[in-house]
This record gives sequence, C-alpha cells and structure tokens, in this order.
Amino acid sequence: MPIYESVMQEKPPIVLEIGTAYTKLGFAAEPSPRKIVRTEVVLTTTGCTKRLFDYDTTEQLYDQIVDFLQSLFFKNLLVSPKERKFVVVENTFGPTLFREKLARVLFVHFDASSVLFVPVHLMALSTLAVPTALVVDIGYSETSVMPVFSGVQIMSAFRDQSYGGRAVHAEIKRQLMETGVKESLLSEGVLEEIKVRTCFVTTFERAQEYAKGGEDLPKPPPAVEFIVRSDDPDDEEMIQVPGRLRETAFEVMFEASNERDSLPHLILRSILDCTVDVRKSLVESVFLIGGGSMHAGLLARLKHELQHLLVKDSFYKTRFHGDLQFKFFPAVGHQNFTAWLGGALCGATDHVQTRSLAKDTYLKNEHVPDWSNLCDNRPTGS
Amino acid sequence: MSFMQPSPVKYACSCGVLNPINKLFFCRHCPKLRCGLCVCHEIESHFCSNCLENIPSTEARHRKNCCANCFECPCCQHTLSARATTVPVVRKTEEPKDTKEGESVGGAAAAPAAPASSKPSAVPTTKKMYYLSCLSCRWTTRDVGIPDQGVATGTWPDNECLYQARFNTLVEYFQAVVLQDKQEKMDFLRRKAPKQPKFPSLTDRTGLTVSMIRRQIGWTEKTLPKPRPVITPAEATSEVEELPAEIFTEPLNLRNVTTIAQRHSQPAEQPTSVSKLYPQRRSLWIKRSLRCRQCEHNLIKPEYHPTSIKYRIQLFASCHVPEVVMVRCEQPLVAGKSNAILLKFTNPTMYDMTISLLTDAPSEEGEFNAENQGPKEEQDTATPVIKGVNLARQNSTREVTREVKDISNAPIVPLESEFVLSQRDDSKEFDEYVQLPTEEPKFIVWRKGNKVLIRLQFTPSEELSPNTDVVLGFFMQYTYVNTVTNASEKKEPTTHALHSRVFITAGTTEQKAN
Amino acid sequence: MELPDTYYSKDEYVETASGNKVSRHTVLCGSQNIVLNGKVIVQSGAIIRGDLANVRAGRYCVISKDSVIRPPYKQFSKGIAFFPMHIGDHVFIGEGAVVSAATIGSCVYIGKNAIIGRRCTLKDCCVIEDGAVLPPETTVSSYMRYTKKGTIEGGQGNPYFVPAAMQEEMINYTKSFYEHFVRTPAPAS
Amino acid sequence: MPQDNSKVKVMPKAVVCEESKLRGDITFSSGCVVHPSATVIAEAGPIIIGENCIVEEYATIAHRLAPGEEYDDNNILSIGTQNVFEVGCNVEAARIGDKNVFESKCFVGKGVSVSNGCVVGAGIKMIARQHLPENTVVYGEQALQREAIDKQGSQTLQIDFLRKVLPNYHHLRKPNYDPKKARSVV
Repeated sequence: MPIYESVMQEKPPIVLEIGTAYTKLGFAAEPSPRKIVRTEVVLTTTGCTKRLFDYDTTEQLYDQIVDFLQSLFFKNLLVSPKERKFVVVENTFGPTLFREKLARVLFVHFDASSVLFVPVHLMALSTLAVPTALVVDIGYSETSVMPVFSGVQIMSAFRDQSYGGRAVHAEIKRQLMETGVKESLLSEGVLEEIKVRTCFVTTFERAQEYAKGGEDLPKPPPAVEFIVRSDDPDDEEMIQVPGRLRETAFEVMFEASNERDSLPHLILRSILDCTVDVRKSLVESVFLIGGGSMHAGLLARLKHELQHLLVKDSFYKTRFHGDLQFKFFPAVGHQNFTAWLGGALCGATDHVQTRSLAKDTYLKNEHVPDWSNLCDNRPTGS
Repeated sequence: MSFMQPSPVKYACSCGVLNPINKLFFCRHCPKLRCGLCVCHEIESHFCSNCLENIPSTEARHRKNCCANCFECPCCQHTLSARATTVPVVRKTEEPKDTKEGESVGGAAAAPAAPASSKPSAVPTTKKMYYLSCLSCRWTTRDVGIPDQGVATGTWPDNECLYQARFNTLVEYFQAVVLQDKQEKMDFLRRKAPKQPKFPSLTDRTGLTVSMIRRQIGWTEKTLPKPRPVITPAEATSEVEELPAEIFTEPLNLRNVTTIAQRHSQPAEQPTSVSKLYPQRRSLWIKRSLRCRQCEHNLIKPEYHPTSIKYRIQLFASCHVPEVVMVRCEQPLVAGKSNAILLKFTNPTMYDMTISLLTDAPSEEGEFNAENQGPKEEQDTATPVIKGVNLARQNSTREVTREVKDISNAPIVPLESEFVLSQRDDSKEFDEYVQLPTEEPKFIVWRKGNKVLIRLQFTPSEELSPNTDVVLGFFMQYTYVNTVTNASEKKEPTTHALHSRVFITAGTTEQKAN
Repeated sequence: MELPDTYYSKDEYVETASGNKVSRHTVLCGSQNIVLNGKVIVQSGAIIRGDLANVRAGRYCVISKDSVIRPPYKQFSKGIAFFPMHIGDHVFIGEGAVVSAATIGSCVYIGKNAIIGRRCTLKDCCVIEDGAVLPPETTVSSYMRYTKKGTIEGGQGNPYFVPAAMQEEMINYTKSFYEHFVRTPAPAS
Repeated sequence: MPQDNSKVKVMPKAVVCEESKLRGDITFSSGCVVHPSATVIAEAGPIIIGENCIVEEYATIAHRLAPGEEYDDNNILSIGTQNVFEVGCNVEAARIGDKNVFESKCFVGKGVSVSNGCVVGAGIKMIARQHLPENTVVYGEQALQREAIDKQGSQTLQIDFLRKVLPNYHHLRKPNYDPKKARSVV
C-alpha cells in the first residue's frame, strides 16, 4: 500500500476524543490511546486547575482550549502540532461553539494542516467491522443512543438523556449526605473514586425488591470503609459506604418513572423510531460504549430489563413482534476508548487525505462544515 | 514577599494579553513584545527527565516517547529505582566435575594442591539480581510476581496489547476498503469524462484495441476488478457476564482495587485489581524553542543537552525592555484620595534610554490602534526584508490580536518631562561611583547606575469600594537601540521609539477615612 | 515587587568575614564539616547536620527559618553511609523545608515546608513548590517545577511555570535578599 | 525550657542528645537514638519507647491529654521497637507497634492506631479515627493506602552508625536506668 505508507511513515495523524470528563489522545493506527487524561486545564495565567468546559466567555473558552491542547501536545504526546493532521472524534449533537473554537485553535493557533471530524457512534462501530448496530454511549454528562444501519446513522431515532457519570455521582452524594457525611468532603473526584471502586449495578431481581420497598429488603452487600479528604488537609474522615449505596447508585439509569425515559426505555424507543425492517437487526446488535458502560453488572442488568419490558410492557408488546433476543457486541479493548479506537482506525486510512477539512479551505471562510448546517448540505453549496 | 508570588506589574503583550515581564519575550526583528500565547512553540529536543539522557527525535518516536531505562511506579506514578539483591547460586553441575578432574589429573602427587583448588568453587557464589522498587509507596516488582532480573536496566515485561492482531486486521481492512472506494471513484470519473489523448492515435480510434489484442492472444483483461476486502465481523452475543454471587456477601478490600489514576496510567489494560499493575516506561520530556509568528525568528532556543541551562538564543523581555518594579505606595490607598507610588526603572540594555510615561498611546501612531500594534511605521520602512518575509508567510499567522483590556481604575498624573535611564554597566556594580549632581527633574527620587527611582502621583478612582484592587495604567514610551541589522546595507544600529502599556496593581483600597 | 528590608538584631546574627550571616539560634552540628561559601544567610531555627556528612553551600544561599539540611544516607548490605551534600549558588530554601538531597544545583528555589527526600537530585534552575513532597531518589531536571500535587510541569523553553530567565531571576532575588537582610539600625537617641 | 529530667529514664546503650526537649515521664529503651531538637511530650501519661527506635530532628512524639482528662500514671503510651520518626513528624497516635516508619512532616492524630510494619508517607496528615493493619503504606498527596508485601527493612545498620558518630559531636544524656539493676533492687 504505497500511498498509505508514504503518509504514515513520517507523521501519523493525532487522534483526539475530548470528552466532558476525560480526554483520550494518541496516534492513528495505534491500538490504544497514549494517554487518558482528565479534561482539565492548568491555566497558564494563574496555575490553577480548571475543567475545560467551565467558562464564562467564548474568549475564555478559546484560551482554555489553547492551554489544554498545548499541554496535550507538549506534555503528553510530545509532538509539534504544526503541519499535522488531526482526527477529532466528536459528539454528533455536541455544541457547535466548541467545535468552531476547536477548529480555530487547531488551524489558527497551532497551524494544523487538516482536521477530520468524525462522529462518536459511527467510529465506535467501525471497531467491530459490522455495518449495523444500536450504539449506546454512556458518558459523563449524558447517555445517547444512535441506531446505525448499513453504516448510516439514523438521526431521527437519536435519543439522549442527561444521566451519565454525573448523575450517578449526584446520586452517590445524595445517599451519602443522608447518612450524615459532610458535603465539603464529597468532591467530584471522591465521588468518582467511590463509584468506580466500590459500586456495581445490581441484578434485576434485587433492584425490583428494593423498588418495592417494605420489610423484606434483600440483605445489602457489606459496607466499605472509605477515607475521604477535602482540599483542606485538616478535613479528613473515615466514611462508611453503605452496601445499599454500592448496589443502588446506578439505579438512576433504570428508575421506572412516568416519563419512561430510563436507559432500557431509551433504547427501545430509539429502536421503535426506526423503520420496521431494521428493528430486529438492531435488537440483535446492541453496542455499549463509553466509560459508564464499564461497571460490573451493567450489561446483564440491561439485558434483563430489556427482555422484561419486551414481554411485560404493553406498549412495547404491541409494537415488537416475534421472538426477540437482545444481543450485545463485546468491545475491542476497553469501552471508554472504543470511539477513540475507531478514530485511530479511521486516521490510518486514506480518509484523512480526502475527507479532512484542510487548512486552506478553513482559512478561506473560517467555517467548519456541519451536517446540520444547510449551507453545507445543498448539492450546489459552496 | 516570595519569589514565586505574582508580580504586581504587568505589561501588555503585543497580542493584548497582560503578563509579568518574566513571562514575556522581545522579538528584536519586529520589534515587539511576545508572550507564550502569541509565539509558536516547537520541540527542540527529547530527553528523559530522570536519567537526563538526550534521545534523538526519531528514536523517541520509535520508543513511543518513552525512556528505555526508566520506569514509573504503576501504583503512585513515581519513578522506580532498581534495587540489587544477592542470591546464592549453586553450581551443582560444575563442582563435582572440578574436584574429579583435580583428583584424576593431579593424582596422588598433587594431593595437597587438589583441596586448595577445589576450595574456591566450594564457596557458594552469589549473583546480583535486581528488582524495581518505588521509594514513595513501597511497591516492588515482586508485589505482582515479576521475577528479578539479572541486569539492572532489566528486561522488564512490556505491555502487550491483547487485541493487537484483531486491530491490525481492522486497520488493513479499512485501508483496503477506503483505497478501493477511491479507486472506484477515480474509475468512475474517468469513464464519465474520457480524457482526450494529447496525440491522436492513428490506429486506435475506439480505445478498445489494446484489450482486443490482449484477448486475441489469449491474455486476461488488464483491469480485473479487485476482490472486495473481507473481514470477519464481530459477533453479537446474548450471553452476558452476570455479577458474581459473592459480590453480595464478601467484604470488599479496597486495597486490592485499583484507583482511577492507576487504571488510566495503563490505558490499554486498565486493570481493576492491583495484582495486574505492571511497571510503566517513563514518558520523555521536551525542551521547547519559541518562534515569533510574525517574522519566524527564534525567540528562545535552548541548548540541546538535557543538563544544560543555557540558551543559544534568548530574547527575554527583561533584557531589552526597561523593567518597572513597584517599590511601595506612599500612603494607604483610599478611594478618591491622591497618592503617590514609588517605581524603580531599570535599563537592561547597553544604550541609554529616554523614557516618558503617558496616559494615552503615543500620538505618532495616528489614532489609537485597537490591536495595539505597538511599534510605528518607521521600522517598517527600515526593514524591507522583514516585510517580504511577512508577506511570504502570512498565512501561518492569523492569530488575531486582542484589544488590551483597560483595567486601570486610578488615573495617574503624567510626569512633567521625560527622563534618561543610563545604560547598564556591570563593572560599575563594584566601584563606588558617585553620581555627578546634575539637574534632575523633581519626580526622580534617586539614580544609581542604570536604575532610577521615580515618584508617580495618582488618585484611586472615587467610586472604588473598599477592598478592591487599585490598578494604575500608563503607556511607557522608551527609546530602544536595535543592534540587529535587518537589512544588509544597514550596519548602524537603529533607534526605535517603542512603547508598552503597563498596569500596576498597587494594592487594595482601605476603608475611606471619615 | 521590590523586596522590603528584613531586619535582624546585632546580637542574634554572626557575620563572618566572607559575608555569611548565621543566626545564633541554629543547630549547626559538626560545624567543621559545614562550608558556607560566602554571603549565605542561615536563619534562626535552621538545622544543618554536618555531623553526619559534609555540607557545602555555594554563594548567596538562603536557608530560612526552621529548615533542616540533612545529608542523605544509603543502606548497603554491609552498613550504611551518609553522603556529603552539595548545594549550589543562589539557592533559596524556604521556611520549614526538609532537605535530604544528594546535590542541589545552582539557582534553585525550594518553597516553604517542602520535603526533599533522600538522595534526590535537583538540577540547576528548578523550582519546588511550597509544600511539595519529593520521594527519595527523585531527579528534578532544569526548568522543571515540582508541584504540591506531585506533578512535574515546565521544562526549558516553556514560558510558564518556571521563568525562562530563571538563572538571572534567582541571582537577582538571592542578591537582593542578601542586600535587604540588614541589621536593625541603632535607635537614634 | 522546664524539663523534668528526673522522670526521664535512659537505658544503657541508648543515645539521647541533650538538645532534645523531653517533658514528663519518658523511658528510652536500649538502642534508641534521639537526635537533637526532637521533642517527646508525656502529657497524659508515661511514654515508653521501645528498643532501637530513631527519633530525628524536630520530630514530636506526644501523648496528649484528651479534653477533660488528667495525668494518669497508668495511662501508658507504649511504643514498640524499631520505629523511625523522621524529621519534623508529629505523632500523637494512640498505639504504635513495631517497625513503623513515620516519614518527614507527617502528622498522625490521636485517633489513629498503628500496628506493625506501617509507613506513613512524608507530609501526610492523618486525622480520622482508624486502625492501620499490618504493613500498611500510606502514600501520596491523596494519602492512599496499600498493603506492602513485607515489612520495612530494619534500621539496625543506621543505629549502629549513629551510635558511633553522634557521641563525637553531641552531648548525650547519661544512661540512668538499668532494668537489670532496678530489678535487683526490688
């Protein structure tokens, strides 16, 4: 493959996936990201650490992106961004402002030669080499469901909800504060640590019993002693993470409510938004990605819930026909960088040459083509 | 006052961002102030910050930007140290053989010699074995059962990617697919718009001749459609991993569960159990060089060697721009009450400077330039070469300059006149030099070599509420003698009148005096 | 900002011929093994353990209040040895710092209450933040800043974290610290 | 410095520098090394420091009074053997076993009970009431805990060295209490 080799020999494209909580970064054609870092920026003006997406003015956002990318390039990747090709894995429905600013930083500030924006769900799917799947991305700020059929995203059936890592953290915080833990101790970092190290998604049966309430609740798993400290070194405490919290922290994603917007509902509704012909194949190819899908027991629970709803829920019973069995794809590598991995695959192909937004094109009218922008979708458009 | 505390005096960079002078650079070719935001960062050299070895960039890329010898603790990310232990080595196979030979060869005559020769080999020989140990969290390679190594730099296990083979197939597959798509597209375009041959062929009017001849002599068609690349797609399964039953009954030992930082330090494996932590190769560091975006000259260029602290090019602003140091305010700061501040000016250059403090941008610049372009037309005409460079490389530098945010809230009383700041003379530091009593403007408190202390009057704005920062701002115009010759025909140093905008946070206001 | 004058009483400090200013309220063990190369300030409460091994400090060093300078030891199979400690010129050691480094280069800034573990190597022009903890055998190379959080930032040519002109700045800072460290003027009677 | 020297018992072969600040009823077992400027405060009851402990400069070992408590001769803080209290540490732990290392400038509060072979990392502040199981290592800025595979190496070599060197440079407290003699008297 002569074309490929001449491209890859010198400078492999940089692949970035900037998530709300964590950023995955590395090079195209490599099987795992070089680094997974918090999406936090050490401000060069004050030296303080701050989340990238916390900003007041767009100019501030711009400066933060500059500082953030600078640390990525010069501290983590150790390559000069100048005249580099980039693959940016982005949320299809992410804010346009961030996209525009990111492109501007890459082209204007860092002199990137081209940027290829690729959608999360499609990229994740490419790691499987299958054309059809229902991609469920459980991230930090939201959970999104995107059906893909024959390599085409069915935009009309896209669904998202705001429960993700953040909502789980809030739930852990709520439950812990009920047991009398000081709020000052429960920083986001502590909550995440509690979630990842102690919590798991409980089984369907036990969740049902908890939901029912009453006397004979299942015996909760053993509690865990967790030492937490706030930024103030004098503020240290040994707290108990109750067993009940450990198994019910993730219930925010499964809670049955009148809105019927829990994760199983989200998936089923999204499938129903697709045409009848593709439904069966989507049911048989669910693909969970994102850091939130790595928790123990999640897949088993989700499968159980989905099967249960298919049979027991009258709404779905009348709309789904036949003997349906939900099937899940195992991820290549870990789910929290599956989409990045797809980007790395994409960056290894000739697409970076042909499909990218080149610097010259960008500088001509400083505009990033977007699928939702009519100007870019007219057949005769620019 | 600590050395690391932020300086109260800030200069406006030519890009509009405020910075203390130690974070600013001065491009002698432009000549303008530059800061970290408006220069181009480049990688000068790679090195390991632990073993301080310089690593050429090709090798660094080959090693995935990791040091070959240094490892990081997977537990706390501190550098691991190699520790030696001595283990006895039993040479069972050699020993009996040795003694046997001694006996047989020496025979009875050499009987006293035989025990002597066999004695050293009877002493158990020891061998040095190494393991890696963290001196911060006491993790060792023995914790996870990695056997000790015979050499200190050791052949420690590298991370192996479990799905490398699958990933390679995926890469190949997608490359083939994309390439084929491209091929088909090109074929399609060619068919759509048949290319007119430059020279009309007399024999082949239809373009079919070649293939017809080929077919006649029994050869195959030249362009057989390539088979589509194939790959076994992943298979979905309805079998999912259930929770282990003991999770509900067994107590959780947090010490065996890795933290998030530990997982992310091994992105490919992300182990959940501490028994799966392996030493990680230490990431390299870089030295940067900084380049002016306008004229592409280097502002900072460090020496290659990792231990060298020297620069080959160093254009610090503090070596070219008069430094303003705040000494103190004469009175407590009260809103609306006139006050005076003592400022120390230092001339870092070898030429005398004439300085004036203005409240507005110098007039010869025409109307106030929103982008604070700073230097005036004169050097643009004086530096035609630079201009040419500018034109040629314009498109690499589109970063917009920003308007300087005027944060001052205490108007100053401009100085009556300009003043001269003598050149720097390092030799004067050592001898007692008495300044000749000269006619000095009133605002000058003292003068020592290249330093001048002046008294600047100002009034904190009437509206300031207590406990707000009082900021005074002014334009400092100074003459700068540029020793770099931009044009070959001009050998004389050129003198520029430059100015920078300076903001001083004098302190916080106190309660208004009743 | 210009350093304000720091005053000391004539009775408390001893000034040597080479310009060292050493408080009497210090513990200089094995003083014959301690070499201060001139214009070094050792403030009250500081401990220098010359009894364990030689300690040599370059010119214009500042050893602040309650800091402990302690040569590092290393354990071998047959016993332990304390190694001499070298401190370069223009080194500032903040209040309450514990320093057990093997070598400290020139123009190094060590913040308040920092802990420098055994046998650390601090190269020229590096910064240790206030309260930072360096585990034993850490190397901090030039123009690096070791933060309180335990991360390393900076590097030569990086305009942030450590000033690019660190050398000149530390020279100026330690010199002006020395110049502003003056004897309390006798009360004008 | 009001020192109640009569109550400080130094057993033979212990090296206790005179410049240390000792308050209350303190017993140094044989083999202990106390560097200058170390502080031991027996406020709530006697302190017995086991054999072969090292107390470095500015280290503080305190047996503090809880609010409302009074000095009690029977409230003994018994510190095990072979512990190292590094420069500037502040240890008020309720119980200290053997072979522990308290690194520089760490703080161990009253509510902490330390078993054997533990390490409290430099600069770490431990306040919460807790028990450190055997071989615990508390490390890093976040004060994380882990379990080491074996105990920390013994400090006998360092003690041997210090016992040789310190008398050359420092005035030492004379050993004034011999358990063998004491027993024979009784």
